Amino acid sequence: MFYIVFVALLLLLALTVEAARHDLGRWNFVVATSIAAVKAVLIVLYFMHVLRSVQITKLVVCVGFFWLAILFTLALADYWTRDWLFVING
Amino acid sequence: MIDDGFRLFPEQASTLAPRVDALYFFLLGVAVFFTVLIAALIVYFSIKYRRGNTKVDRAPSHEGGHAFGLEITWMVVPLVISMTIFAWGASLYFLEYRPPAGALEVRVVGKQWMWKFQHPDGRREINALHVPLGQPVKLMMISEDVIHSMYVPAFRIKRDVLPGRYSSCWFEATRAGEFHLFCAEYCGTNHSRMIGRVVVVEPADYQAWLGGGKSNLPPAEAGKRLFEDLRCVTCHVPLGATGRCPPLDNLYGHQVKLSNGQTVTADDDYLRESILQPGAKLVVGYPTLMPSFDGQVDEEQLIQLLAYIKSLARPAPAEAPP
Amino acid sequence: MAEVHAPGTPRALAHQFDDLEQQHQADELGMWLFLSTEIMFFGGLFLAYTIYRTQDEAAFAAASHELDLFLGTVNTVVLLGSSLTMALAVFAAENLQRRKLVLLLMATMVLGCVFLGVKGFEYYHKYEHGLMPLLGLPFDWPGPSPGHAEMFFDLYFLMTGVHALHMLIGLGVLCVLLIKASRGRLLGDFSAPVHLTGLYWHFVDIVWVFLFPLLYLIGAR
Amino acid sequence: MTTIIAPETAAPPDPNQPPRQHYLNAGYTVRSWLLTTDHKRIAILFLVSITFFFVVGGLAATVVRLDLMTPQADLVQTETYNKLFTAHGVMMVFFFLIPSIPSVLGNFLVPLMLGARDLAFPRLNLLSWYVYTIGGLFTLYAMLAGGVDTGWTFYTPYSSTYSNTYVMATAVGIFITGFSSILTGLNFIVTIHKMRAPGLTWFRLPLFIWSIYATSIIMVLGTPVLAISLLLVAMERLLKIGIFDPKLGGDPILFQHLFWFYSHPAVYIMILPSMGVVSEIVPCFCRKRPFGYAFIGFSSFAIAVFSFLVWGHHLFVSGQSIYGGMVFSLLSYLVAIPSAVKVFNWTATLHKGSISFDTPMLYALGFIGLFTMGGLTGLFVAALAVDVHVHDTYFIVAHFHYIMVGGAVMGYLGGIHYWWPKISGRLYPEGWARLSAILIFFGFNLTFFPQYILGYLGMPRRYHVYPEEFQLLNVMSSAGASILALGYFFPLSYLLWSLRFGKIAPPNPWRAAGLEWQTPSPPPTENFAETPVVVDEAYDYQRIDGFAVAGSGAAASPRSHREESTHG
Ligand code: HEA
Ligand code: HEA
Ligand code: HEC
Ligand code: CUA
Ligand SMILES: [Cu+2]
Repeated sequence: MFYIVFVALLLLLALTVEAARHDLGRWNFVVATSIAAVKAVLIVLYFMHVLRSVQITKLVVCVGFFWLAILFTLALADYWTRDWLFVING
Repeated sequence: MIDDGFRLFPEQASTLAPRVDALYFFLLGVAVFFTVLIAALIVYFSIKYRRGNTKVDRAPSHEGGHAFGLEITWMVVPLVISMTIFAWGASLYFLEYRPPAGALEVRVVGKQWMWKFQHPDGRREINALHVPLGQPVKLMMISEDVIHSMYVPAFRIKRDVLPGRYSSCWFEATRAGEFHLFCAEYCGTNHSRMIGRVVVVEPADYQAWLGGGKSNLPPAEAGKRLFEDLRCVTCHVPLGATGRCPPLDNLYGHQVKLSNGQTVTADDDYLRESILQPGAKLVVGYPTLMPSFDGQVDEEQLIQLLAYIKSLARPAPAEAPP
Repeated sequence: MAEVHAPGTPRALAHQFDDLEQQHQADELGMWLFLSTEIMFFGGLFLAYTIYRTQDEAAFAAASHELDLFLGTVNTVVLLGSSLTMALAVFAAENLQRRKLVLLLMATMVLGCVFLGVKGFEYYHKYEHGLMPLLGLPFDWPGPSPGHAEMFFDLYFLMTGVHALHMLIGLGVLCVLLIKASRGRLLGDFSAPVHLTGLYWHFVDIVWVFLFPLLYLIGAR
Repeated sequence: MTTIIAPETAAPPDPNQPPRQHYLNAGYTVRSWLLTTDHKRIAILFLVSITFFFVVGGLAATVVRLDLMTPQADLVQTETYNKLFTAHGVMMVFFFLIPSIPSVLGNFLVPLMLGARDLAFPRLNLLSWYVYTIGGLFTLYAMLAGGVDTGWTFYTPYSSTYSNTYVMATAVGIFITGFSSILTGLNFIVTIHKMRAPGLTWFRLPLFIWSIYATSIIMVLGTPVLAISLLLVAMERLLKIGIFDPKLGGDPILFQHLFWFYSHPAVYIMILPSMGVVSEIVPCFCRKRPFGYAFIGFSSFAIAVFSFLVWGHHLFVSGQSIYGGMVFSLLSYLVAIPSAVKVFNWTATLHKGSISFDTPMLYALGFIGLFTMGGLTGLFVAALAVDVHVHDTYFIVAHFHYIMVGGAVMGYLGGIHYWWPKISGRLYPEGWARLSAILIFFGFNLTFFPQYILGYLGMPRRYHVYPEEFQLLNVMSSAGASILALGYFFPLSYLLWSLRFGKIAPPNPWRAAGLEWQTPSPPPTENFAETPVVVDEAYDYQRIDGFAVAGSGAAASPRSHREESTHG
């Protein structure tokens, strides 16, 4: 199993490097982070065998990433709306 | 002179002040109500159910469904009250930070530990701000070093003054007189001495005061001079486009297409960045030709350049008078 | 974390627990809680990165292209490989395979060191090219927006530096494990430290999995 | 000591028997303390250290208050003044209040309340104390070597570039101490999940445990973000890089986001444990089950989760997008609801209770009142337009002292008194204790109520010199502060006194429910002779008091079956 995961990770790595050779506009960013996320999930589930862990461990993993999402969402909520006022206000 | 008698409530000297105070009194009402409620209940229960009192009935009441209703009540009632406060506060906030069109624009530079002001006609002053009565005044502010905060308690306004970015606030004075002006954001040793006064005078007196000082060029005029002195004119002709450079007239407040596909609004911060870091946001279709003027112009000169560029602009569509 | 139940004592079970099952679950939960703090710790850096990158995508792309994609890719392979050996080491420890455990721990450490070596080489390269805006070193940026490019390199060194620090700590712990393993410990019921270190090591790997595309693969190359 | 000590529980010490072994006399060497892994001893280590930092922070506050008696700068120089309030804030927040209840009472009580022999990771627990101490010494060094003048909020770019004081050392000190918080929180979560005694289901847990659990969530998930933001400031200074430097396109407000992402939840780290203490004390001195157990419990969780969604309310005037401001204001009101739930439930618990007014209860009632006042002014400052006026004025100072001193410190003192017999095996002098509780209450209000008025008048905080018209209110505040200091001086003295001269405490002087009272005072090193089995809910005061409760508090206490099982 570990070997299969490892090969999958290498393939994903090749994919992401290849994708970076093409100009996909802002999709470059999306593709690169999505692939990274898939890799991370593989590592978490198999190498760190969260798949086999008890419920509470799974919960902690999810909570960790959920909190990260809170940090990003609310902080970016500020940055992305900063110049709205100007548009309305002139 | 600033009225420095003892008082328990601040003066109201701007159009905003009574409105903020109204919300404050509402909040005070809510707070007093709940404080008194809780305190009264504690005292009442403490007396009635004190250990020594053998006569009182302590048989457990049928909690359960009844208690659940109570719990819901004291969640919903505070929720409703607080949503009211939120909506009220938010609408005022929106008002506070949205200067009305046509406000008198005073430019403010904060630095450790003084306030520098420049009026639209060019007159400067330090640690004092003269403004006309009954006329909206917008402050366009930036800091040369750390974060400061412009605070005039009698007007109930405050806004942080940031390095590297413009911020603004506005007020309309309703009472002539002198009022405190404080720096409210801690900015180092003499933070508490970074104070001044706002002098509200009749509009006619304001005009007279403007005339009284030694004459400075209005910012837009000074900006025009700078525009020539700094050789901006070699590339940018004041009106219209050359082949090499984008036009600067009709720029402020409009949408600009960038080379990376994004669109931004040409606001103060954008113009400032275009001068200091021209490569950061390239206008689509133009080369990275413009040199950076970082270090060659200070904040006050930047403000003047901006004033000039803004003066070239025809009003943006959204800026149409209300 | 890892040294918490380092079996200096012959008993696998610490006095406060009732049975090994409870102890094992507690260990694992504790480690994951620790890792969730690490998520938030790196999260702050990633947030800073995201915000500054969106401010000036072009400068970040240009700066990113100064990084050596080949070395970056090699390093990713190396680190993924070390994750594999680490996972296998945990498996070996649980299944009482002492020799295998020792070898796999060694392999993990070697790969980890290779990673750090390559990283060090990259740092040196940047230093030589005046792209190391630390400690007041000169920073020559020919392209536009030198400010934002400098910010990219600040972030690059911070993020990879903090990551490398985590690697170093991991290597230190692995070193201790290796010594113990070679003395025939850490097997079976005593394998918890290997397991926990494994979790940590994989986590550090995951951080790199994100760092690599975010630092090396901005825009089209 | 009071009416509720049933005489038969206070077994007279038998002079012929060798003294009972307990955690305090298990060893007398320094080594036996510094290398202990016993959670109870570690709690004592923490108690000593945080008391030290409280006194240091309090002395700084004393000088601040003395200086503010006059509008001019006459007592200390302005540089010194700025260093003093920074030292005060840093010491009080990071080295006193955040560790206070979790590290002292939490450490001591969590295993006892759970019926466990120790925390899940005893060595980590000891490490937590060492880490805390090292961080504290670092910071103390910074304070003594030259001080820091950034305020406890370390706003950039002042802290990262302009200040030439000991910012690095302080940041590193707090960074290190952060690990202590993380380790403690982590330990509690694992312990609460995995080490509850048989039969101790979630809904039988004491509410103190719920609140400590919620606190731990915040410690674990919030602290690392503080760590990274301080690390960034330190790196900016050390490596001369410019993460927050506007010249490189850096944004000083990003620091504020990162800082408050931790520091807002951190204010709930400070208050939640106190709420837990109050939830223990009120039922005990009302002799009845808390009203709305589940609601109090879940509101702790709600506070912990919501607390992470509101940090931007510290940035209303900072240049944050006004839309961001609105979101954060809205969310701030949501976090007020669970606090309201708690206040109402405690008050309702008094209904039909059999209330006595021993010192812990006085503190608990004081807590409820002052927390309510502080919390309600939280509504003022969460209201966007009002905050624009009162932000960074003494209104804020009053708001948070009402909650942190009037609320959290009161709760802490209440808890210390409540569990003092358990911790020390001695009773404290009740008369003195009541007197100082009342003194603190009045001194406190005199100190901080005038600050609300000052704040709305517009006196900015962190001001060494201020306009003359504010003097009268400032003098009142300083006068209150001296009463307050006296009020704190008493407990410090008589608690120490009681260690030697206090009456021997019985296992359960309050006839309280809860596993911690089912073992002797002070508890033996292994906590319980045998693992207790729990068969009913917490706070079963009816059973303890027998059924003839109505009116007569002094009803004889039939031994609960729990007691029997542990004294076997
Ligand atoms: C233990 C500490 C603690 C706690 C618990 C709180 C609780 C709250 N705080 Fe406070 N706060 C601080 C410590 C704390 N705060 C500190 C230290 C600062 C300043 C930091 C600095 O700048 O140095 C600060 C600053 C601060 C600000 C920023 C002000 C500024 O700088 O401009 C705001 C803004 O929203 C705020 C809001 C709140 C709110 C809404 C709550 C709520 O959680 C309160 C909820 C409680 C109640 C509401 C009372 C009980 C309810 C009832 C009796 C029922 C009635 C209720 C309703 C009608 C809703 N606080
Ligand atoms: C847990 C938190 C906590 C606690 C307990 C306190 C306790 C006190 N604080 Fe506060 N305070 C803060 C947290 C806290 N504070 C924070 C975070 C700030 C913001 C800092 C910043 O702006 O960066 C602040 C700021 C602050 C200011 C504003 C300074 C300014 O903005 O310029 C003031 C002014 O009055 C003040 C006063 C006090 C007083 C009088 C006490 C008293 O309650 C203290 C009483 C305690 C003692 C006196 C020590 C124990 C007593 C004895 C050992 C007896 C013997 C002593 C004597 C006889 C003197 N504090
Ligand atoms: C060497 C030529 C050159 C000089 C000198 C120069 N500029 Fe520019 N400027 C350009 C070019 C080319 C662009 C378009 C590319 C870009 O956005 O950077 C530009 C863009 C701008 C923009 C953004 C315009 C838009 O449509 O968004 C502003 C504002 C500006 N310049 C102001 C100035 C000012 C003020 C000065 C003098 C202090 C100056 N420029 C000097 C070449 C120059
Ligand atoms: Cu400027 Cu404070
Ligand atoms: Cu807050």
